[in-house]
Amino acid sequence: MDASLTDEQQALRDTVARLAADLAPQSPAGLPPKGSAVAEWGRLAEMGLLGMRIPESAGGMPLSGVEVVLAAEELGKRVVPLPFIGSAICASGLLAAAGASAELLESLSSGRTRLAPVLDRTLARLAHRGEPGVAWDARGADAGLAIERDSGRLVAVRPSADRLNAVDLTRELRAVEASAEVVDIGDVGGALSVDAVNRVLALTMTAICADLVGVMQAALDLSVAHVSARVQFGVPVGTFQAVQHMAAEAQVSVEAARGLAWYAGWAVDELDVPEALLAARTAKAYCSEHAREVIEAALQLHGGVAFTWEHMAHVLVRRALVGRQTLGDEHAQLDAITALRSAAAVP
Amino acid sequence: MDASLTDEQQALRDTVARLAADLAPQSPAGLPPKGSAVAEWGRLAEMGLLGMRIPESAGGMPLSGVEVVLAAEELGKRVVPLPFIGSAICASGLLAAAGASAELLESLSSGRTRLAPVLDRTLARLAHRGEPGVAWDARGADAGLAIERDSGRLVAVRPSADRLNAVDLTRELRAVEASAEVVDIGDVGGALSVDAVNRVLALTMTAICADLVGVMQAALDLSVAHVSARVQFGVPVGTFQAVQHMAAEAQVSVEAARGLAWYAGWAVDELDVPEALLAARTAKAYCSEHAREVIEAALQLHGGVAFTWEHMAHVLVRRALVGRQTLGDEHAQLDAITALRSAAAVP
Amino acid sequence: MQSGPPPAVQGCADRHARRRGEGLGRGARGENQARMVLSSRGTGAKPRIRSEGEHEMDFRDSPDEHDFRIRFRTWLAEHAPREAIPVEPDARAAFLHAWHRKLYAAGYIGLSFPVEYGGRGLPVTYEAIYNDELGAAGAPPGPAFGHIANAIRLYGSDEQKKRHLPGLLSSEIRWCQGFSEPGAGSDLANLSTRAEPVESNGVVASYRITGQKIWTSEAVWADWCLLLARSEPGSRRHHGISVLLVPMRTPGIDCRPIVTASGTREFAEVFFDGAEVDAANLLGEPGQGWAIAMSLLGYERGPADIGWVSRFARTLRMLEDEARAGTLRPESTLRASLAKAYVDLRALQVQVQRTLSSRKDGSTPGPEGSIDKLLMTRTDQSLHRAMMDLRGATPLLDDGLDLDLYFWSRAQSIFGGTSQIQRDIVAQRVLRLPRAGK
Amino acid sequence: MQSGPPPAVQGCADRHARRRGEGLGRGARGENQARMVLSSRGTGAKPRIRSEGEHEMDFRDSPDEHDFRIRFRTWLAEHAPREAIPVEPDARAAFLHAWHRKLYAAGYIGLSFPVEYGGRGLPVTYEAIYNDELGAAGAPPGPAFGHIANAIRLYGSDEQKKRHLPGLLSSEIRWCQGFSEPGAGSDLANLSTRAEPVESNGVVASYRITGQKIWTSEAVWADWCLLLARSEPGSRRHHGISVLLVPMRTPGIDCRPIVTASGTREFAEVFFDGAEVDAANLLGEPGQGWAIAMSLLGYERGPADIGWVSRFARTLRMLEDEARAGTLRPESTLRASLAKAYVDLRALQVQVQRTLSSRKDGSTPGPEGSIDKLLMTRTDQSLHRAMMDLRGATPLLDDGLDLDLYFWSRAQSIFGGTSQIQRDIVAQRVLRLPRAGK
Repeated sequence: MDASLTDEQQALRDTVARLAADLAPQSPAGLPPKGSAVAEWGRLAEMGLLGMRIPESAGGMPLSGVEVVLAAEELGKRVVPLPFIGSAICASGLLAAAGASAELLESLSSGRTRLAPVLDRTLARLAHRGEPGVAWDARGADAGLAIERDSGRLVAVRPSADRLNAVDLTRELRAVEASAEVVDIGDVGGALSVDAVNRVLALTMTAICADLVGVMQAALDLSVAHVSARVQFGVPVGTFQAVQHMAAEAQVSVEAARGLAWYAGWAVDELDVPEALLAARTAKAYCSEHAREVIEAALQLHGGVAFTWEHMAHVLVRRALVGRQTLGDEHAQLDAITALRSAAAVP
Repeated sequence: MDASLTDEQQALRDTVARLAADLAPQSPAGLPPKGSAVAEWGRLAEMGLLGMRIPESAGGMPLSGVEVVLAAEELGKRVVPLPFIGSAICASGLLAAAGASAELLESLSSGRTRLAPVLDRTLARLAHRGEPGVAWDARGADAGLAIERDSGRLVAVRPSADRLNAVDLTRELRAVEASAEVVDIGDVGGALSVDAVNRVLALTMTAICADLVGVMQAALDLSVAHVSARVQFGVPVGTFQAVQHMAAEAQVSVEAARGLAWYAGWAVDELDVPEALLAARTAKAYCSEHAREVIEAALQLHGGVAFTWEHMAHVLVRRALVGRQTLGDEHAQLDAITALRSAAAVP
Repeated sequence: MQSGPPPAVQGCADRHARRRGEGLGRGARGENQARMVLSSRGTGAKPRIRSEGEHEMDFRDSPDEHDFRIRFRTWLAEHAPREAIPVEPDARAAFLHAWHRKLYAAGYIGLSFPVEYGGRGLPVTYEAIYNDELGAAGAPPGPAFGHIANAIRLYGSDEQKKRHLPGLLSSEIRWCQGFSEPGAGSDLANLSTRAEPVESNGVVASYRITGQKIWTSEAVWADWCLLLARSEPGSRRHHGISVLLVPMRTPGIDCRPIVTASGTREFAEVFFDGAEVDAANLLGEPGQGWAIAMSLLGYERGPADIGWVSRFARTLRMLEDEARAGTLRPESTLRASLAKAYVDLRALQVQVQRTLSSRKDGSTPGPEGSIDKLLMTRTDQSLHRAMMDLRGATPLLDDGLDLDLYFWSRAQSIFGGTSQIQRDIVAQRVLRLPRAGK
Repeated sequence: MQSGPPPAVQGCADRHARRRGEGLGRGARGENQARMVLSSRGTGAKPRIRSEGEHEMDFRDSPDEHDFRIRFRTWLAEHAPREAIPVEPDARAAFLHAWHRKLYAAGYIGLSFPVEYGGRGLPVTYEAIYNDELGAAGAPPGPAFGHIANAIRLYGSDEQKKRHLPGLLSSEIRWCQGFSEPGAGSDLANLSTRAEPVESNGVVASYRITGQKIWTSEAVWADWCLLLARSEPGSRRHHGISVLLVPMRTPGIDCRPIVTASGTREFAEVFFDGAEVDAANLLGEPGQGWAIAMSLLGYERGPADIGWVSRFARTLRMLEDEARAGTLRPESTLRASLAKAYVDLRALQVQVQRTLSSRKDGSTPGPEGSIDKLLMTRTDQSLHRAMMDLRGATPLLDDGLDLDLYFWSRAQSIFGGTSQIQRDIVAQRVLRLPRAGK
């Protein structure tokens, strides 16, 4: 058993961190407008981040779930407004599992094509074609990716022209109507088994967990900097015990959330689907609950300034709220875990 | 609308407080052993506290639910080991509502007879005769009082000779077997309607709420005294902000809990049964949840010393834990309230 | 040895007997069914009637209170706007302003204020009824100026009260409150805005104001500002501070809206660059500013004084309707969350009733007000968390009122004094815990 | 302009490719089914095997670890006592003592300690496996002396290690730890127990100990005490403190049991009245006591070092069995509470795995250990609250182990340093927040 990162993994994390710092909006005013594709997508391709879940035979360079988690945390920490999870992890993962054409997969890993998974309107699960949905993490997406109810095959659909007024300012969500037009994006492969879909969903959930860990860490870092600098009553507010304890509790939550995300990232490539899914749901339950706790603590630690549009705090809050909900928050996960655990065989 | 006490009510509270201080165990070593009847029962009778819910025609001196609440809080605060709620409120209330003989009621109000309601083994509801139960608040009780399933009449039964090893050191609980012998205690009156039973239960629940408020207040008072006196790092620990904030939050809970208990005590005599019951359940949900929060905070505020047998803290914890559970803790009440509220007519 | 119960117990018993004799109270025998005529609605705020007369704990309305409640309820049913509150800031402000003027015109604002100053001269408990009904009707929020109005009522000269209160209560004249500064948030005593006395013939004729205020709500629409400033040059902490009533159109005042996290613009930064106001606009005495500020904050922290309770009741009522319609999420950990919100709201409502009852004699909020503020914050935050959870993706797909309410609920533990400050107050001034360094 | 991915990414990809080439990892195509043979049990601690060889993040057991796990599991199935742990204090202590000796004799204690001192010389991660299996088997808790043993391992002379560690690990010799005093709880540096150096021919020959210790666990059964005392007369705070290894049968030591809130008697007050010990019993250097104490507390706070994780797993496992049997309460707010406890426990287990992995190189716990302690406390307290809630009246009608576990869970935020102290440490030493007065 070894629950620590390798030197390469640490180096990968640092590399992605530098890229994320480059791509990070420095203030809410610096956020790309809704509908803007953000050209920096190519830089993720150059770094190999878009082919992480695409076979080498199709131009990808497979990396493990742990690396996905490390990259997603760094991108989340800088609220990078690019669809890494939606296109490079979820959509690419689904297409790779379905055996899509090398050409299509290569256009994803190279950054020429972006696809967004279509979730149902509760954001809780993948949508079937023909039901109203939401193209999730759809910035610059050429199409949404839904599942045909009968055949179990993937199908690309065109999101509605009207953009949703979703609360996340960094991750774009677009409406997909029940009558959404099918788009030809090439050979999307064959039918997906339930297991295959679940393994991709487990990794997607886990990547969202890592994104939430990044957001929590950013919220905590901002808070620590703020309370160290902000003076009231003649002292930095960070000297008050109530302030220190709030920050300390947030630190505990962030560490524990990170551990569960690492474990789930490892499990997705190493364990059977039911176990990988349990690991992902466990992480998602924890990260969803604690992401909200931590961002709420960060708002409190900042005081009034966090409630201004110009401050990054609300950008973090908004990303966390949508991340919580996507593929199920703690309420949904706990019910699912209850079902999984009570079905478990007892020796 | 006037939510404040009258001068008489304040005087009554002070009077009961003085009596309770007299009857209070000063330390765990001063607690009466299990099975001891505690002779001071007569002093409650002298003060009129045993006839609060018995008609004047039967030797009682009826007082309102608010007065019951005031008395119960003071007795709870001093963890007085006498069955005020069990015998004087619940059992007497049931018998009065059933139209029991004046002779029986008078023997209750004078303190000659003590009766304990029999609850089911989950402590959640009144037990029917013939099911295993618990005679609740049974110190010195001559018999337990259960309900005949078919007739809806009260029936006195004999608790088992074996005493339960219950955690509350002040309020005695005794097992009642399914085959418990029926005891003749005189004319117990006729059939009780569901409404009549529910009104008595509403008051009993409310009195337990008031008892919990008293326990919370005692826990907070002890904590404030301790942290003001205990010196660590060269200062009273009560100067630390983390300590102050824990105490302040406890104070908020105690005040809010007290308000809901007052309201429920008022409601039991003034509103229709469903509303009186909703008020009681609302108070019980709040008091059950916050009693635990407050006693846990008190343990923390005391540090190690609270975990010694000699300290009163665990006596408070034990009384609170059983009070929480009796007639339903917050989990039970919230489900019941959900049912009551969702059934409510909407204009 | 004593025989018979003590006088206090006997007194309570006599009263209880009288009450039952009068046919009041329901007791175990179900007396007096006829008086309970009105059906339950909203959050359980069933109107109840009690007899006038001697003081007695009674959560039921007196006949006069009951008449008022029914009149207001009937009026609301007819006049409360049914349309959604506009989202665009100016439209929103105009909409609410019109609503507040309408409420005043119908006689429902300033209930506990003296008639001579435009109020209704009613006991302070009527404010609770007003809050109940406003919330139960799902009406838009009422005006939130109780704290400013009470500061003027308590500290103003008769002339100031006559001049300002009627227009304030009627919403004809709009007010804002200039307290917080960039360097004085939780630490209000650190304020640095100066109001330099300008003497003429040896008397202070005016004050010249220089400095910056922040988080001034409604400042962009306000006609007047109740301003806290340092009037004694060189003074420190809570000494040498005064309150001035400042016309917002005074030259040298510049107002820049703050866009909030949810995109609204009800707050502003207000810059004072030598703005000069007449010395007659001093509220209270020179140097009395800190006392006035503390008194005002006591009201601002009150759940009823600026109408929070009614807003929560409105949200809960809407959620309960949605629950009945089956549109909320079904997860097991959410199933009891409305019952929980109901319990929390009832705790707050009863606390408000107790606090207002204790203020019937005209007393003003003390440090105990911080208990109410903390309780209100708990209720606000748990209610709006539950709202977000129960509505699931819906508020996330449409950035609007729900997110705004959620942000407000988080800000509840900051504005009017952070929860940390409130807990300090409760610990040190209510529980009398020792202070550090003393 | 760069072509191809950066070396770090390429490095990870190469490793991943190698791993898949070796038939390890399952990937989307379900390779390597054959290696996953063991069924799930307990709290999800499914044994997993990984290849030996280069370092790599892998929560699966190495083949050696796997063998150890299976061996221990098999042994536990046969040897773990099935009877309930006795409630009576002396019987309980004797029962556990016998169990600990049995565990040692079978080779399962002191796993990460050097062989020469009676340990097994295994990597520290074996402690996690031991904890997993002990908990999953529902076996009685193992010995909780890891912190004492590590202090002797790290600071003892070779002679002291050889003399004391084998007997300690085997439970032949029983130890207690004399730290807390009536006036030195959270503020340990305030300790006043004196160990006066007694010189003979100009060298310190012995120490004469006077003072009182409190909350000394297992003191009544202990043969030795690891004692913290002030050895430099007149010293203050954390200066001038030393650690002595004191035989409990030394004249001048009096031990009075403390009866706890749940009626148990595992703690004692220990009174020292001039008890004299040989100077050879000094651990480390004179004046090094504070450093040793901090190091020891780092271990005491570790969830694995004294076996807490396994106890929680045991409780959860029992509750899950009861849930399947349908004997727990059904209220909606309780329905997901075991799932919640499972999530919390997994968070703790993974945290322990990460912490132990970071200690594989022999490094000792730092201030980050306070994070683990706080996480453990959360898990402990929420788990045992859930236990009490789910079992309802049952633990209330029979004063016994459940109430004891509940009290222990509340004490978890006190012993080994209160949660307030832990949060101070995390804030100031991990997050580097400024300290008051600096």
